[in-house]
Amino acid sequence: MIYLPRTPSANRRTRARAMDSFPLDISEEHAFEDYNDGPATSETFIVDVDGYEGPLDLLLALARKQKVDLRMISVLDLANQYLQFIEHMNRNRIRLAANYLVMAAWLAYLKSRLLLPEKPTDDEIDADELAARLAFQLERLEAMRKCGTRLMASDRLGKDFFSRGCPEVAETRRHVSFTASILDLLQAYARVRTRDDFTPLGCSRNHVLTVKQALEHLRPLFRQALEWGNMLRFMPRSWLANQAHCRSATASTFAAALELAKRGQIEIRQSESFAEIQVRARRS
Amino acid sequence: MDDLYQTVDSVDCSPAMEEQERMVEAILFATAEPLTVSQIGNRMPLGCDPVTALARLVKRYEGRGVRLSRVGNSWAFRTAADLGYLMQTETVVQRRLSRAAVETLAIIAYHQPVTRTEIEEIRGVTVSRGTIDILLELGWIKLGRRRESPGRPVTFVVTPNFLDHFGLSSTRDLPGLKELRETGLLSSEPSPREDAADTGLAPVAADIDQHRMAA
Amino acid sequence: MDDLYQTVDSVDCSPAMEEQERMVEAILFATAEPLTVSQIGNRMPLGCDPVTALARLVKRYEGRGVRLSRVGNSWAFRTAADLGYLMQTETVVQRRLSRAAVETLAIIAYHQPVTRTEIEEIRGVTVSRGTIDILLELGWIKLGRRRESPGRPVTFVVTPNFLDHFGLSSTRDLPGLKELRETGLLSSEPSPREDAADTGLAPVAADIDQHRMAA
Repeated sequence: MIYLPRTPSANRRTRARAMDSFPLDISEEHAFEDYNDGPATSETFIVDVDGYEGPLDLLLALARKQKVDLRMISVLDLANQYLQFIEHMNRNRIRLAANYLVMAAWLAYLKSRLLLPEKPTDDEIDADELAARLAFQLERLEAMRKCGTRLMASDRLGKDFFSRGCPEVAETRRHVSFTASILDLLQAYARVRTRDDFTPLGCSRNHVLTVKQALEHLRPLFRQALEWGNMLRFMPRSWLANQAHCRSATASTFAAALELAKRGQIEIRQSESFAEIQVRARRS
Repeated sequence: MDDLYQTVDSVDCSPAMEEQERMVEAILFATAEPLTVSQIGNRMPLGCDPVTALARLVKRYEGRGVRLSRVGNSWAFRTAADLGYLMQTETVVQRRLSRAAVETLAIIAYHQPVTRTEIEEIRGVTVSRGTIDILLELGWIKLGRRRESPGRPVTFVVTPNFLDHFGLSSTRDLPGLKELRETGLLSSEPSPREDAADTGLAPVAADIDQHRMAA
Repeated sequence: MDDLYQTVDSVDCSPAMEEQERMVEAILFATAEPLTVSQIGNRMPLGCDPVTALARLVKRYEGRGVRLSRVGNSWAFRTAADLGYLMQTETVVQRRLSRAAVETLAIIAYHQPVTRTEIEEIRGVTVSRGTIDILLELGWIKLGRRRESPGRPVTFVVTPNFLDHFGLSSTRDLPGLKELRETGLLSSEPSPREDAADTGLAPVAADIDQHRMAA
């Protein structure tokens, strides 16, 4: 529905009494322009807001006015009425969309063909056939229009019949099924056993004091070292007997001391290269 | 009604038909959307026959306040249309469709699959994008197969949703479809006038002749 | 059933009870919430008797796939309790067994009966409870006899189900380490310590080899 813009003069009366017989619809904004010209005239400008939708629609409206079965329609009368209408609009300086004019031209042609009893040339279609085709188009449009109306008026979901108001949500149960193939199984076993085969690559840890172990050993001792003292004094006693153990312990203890210094728990000093490394607890 | 209570053969492990009917009833009662036969079947135990169960259920609900309706390939329980007046609280405000949209919908439903050009030919005006959009948005139409003609234009068809909304079991049940077909109004050309006298178009020609003479 | 089709007195303007039953049926079907008797009554035409209509409807749905049930003071259609399982849709998600689980399973298959500690020794990592649980749940392993050693630990063995799934007639058909190597499944270079004599697993492996030889 297109409502025309309102002008101050409500219930605007413009020209075109003939409009009474042409309930004018404004279907598309560009369909009829300049309708607002010369509002001074006193005649009613009737605007049927339901709107014609193109020339075929207008023709159908005109055909209905013949008040006969569409199959009994006089195409010639119809053409005349359409042309009259167009002329009327032109007289009132209402500009019509191009497709209305194209239809007018075609109907004028059809009219002349129908009226002139001359035989059509070979490449021309019989005028009666053209007329029949137009009648068919009108009838078909009318039929579709009726079908649409009938459809809309039929029983409809949510208006006349209803679906279940409280559907129960079907619960989706996810069922996880695990799969493994025999290949997976064999490869897994191979993998496990291969890992076994490679364990000897790891070096034996029997002769190594880990930094972690050294840290655990040193932490409580260092806390009590309030005065500077040789770091080596803090090494675990049991690791001193064996040469290899002693070397590992020295390295680990040094690394652990550095770590503790980094954490700000102790301080380290060495007066010169290869001199004794001294440590003490950090004073707060 | 005794036949409903038939028991299954001991060799047959599928549930009794009476039981299957109950299952279909429960499954369809629980959903608002129509379910296809295979969707129903998938939820039933193996060896069930949803088609038979459905047919029996349709019968059982005949004339009741709730009916079992077929919607295309699917099935759904719907309240009887004559009781619609009781459901004011449930009534969904229907969006008013423009005349163009209603006509376009009718053309798609009765002529499907139909191309945009064909719709325009029938209506005599171009179809605005918005019209198709609204119908698509409502879920009443969808794209069909492309037409195997130059340009391979897309076609439009109505959806199961459309059938559901308008309470149709299939597009064959569209009101007046048969008459339209018989009168040739669903073809793209007027019916051939071999003998003009016996077609509805004859009067047109006769009328024209009169004019011609008058002129 | 004839009494259902009673007609109303001409003086009585209320609908026939049969009709009222249909109304209640439709109303309760379409409503989103359970309704009280008075709510139902309010929706029906004047002069209706929702209590009787409800009672008849309850009876009608007795034993059906859906039931008319009382929810507090209200009424609603509900799926029959015995059909609740139909309201579940099952989706089966295939998931690959985790690496840990496959390895554990392989170890059990090759070394059964095997204790958890032994599995851990072979894998070099602890075996989580979840891994064992998944295998138990799949029915691929089960508890074997307790080992007659300190603490009498439980052992695990594979099940016929396992053999079935992997298409084996016996665990003895599983290829040995050497064969695995030969078939390229075990890509590592043969280790110089072929017999792994210093692991606690040697006896078990030897045991399997014996079995294999016996077979």
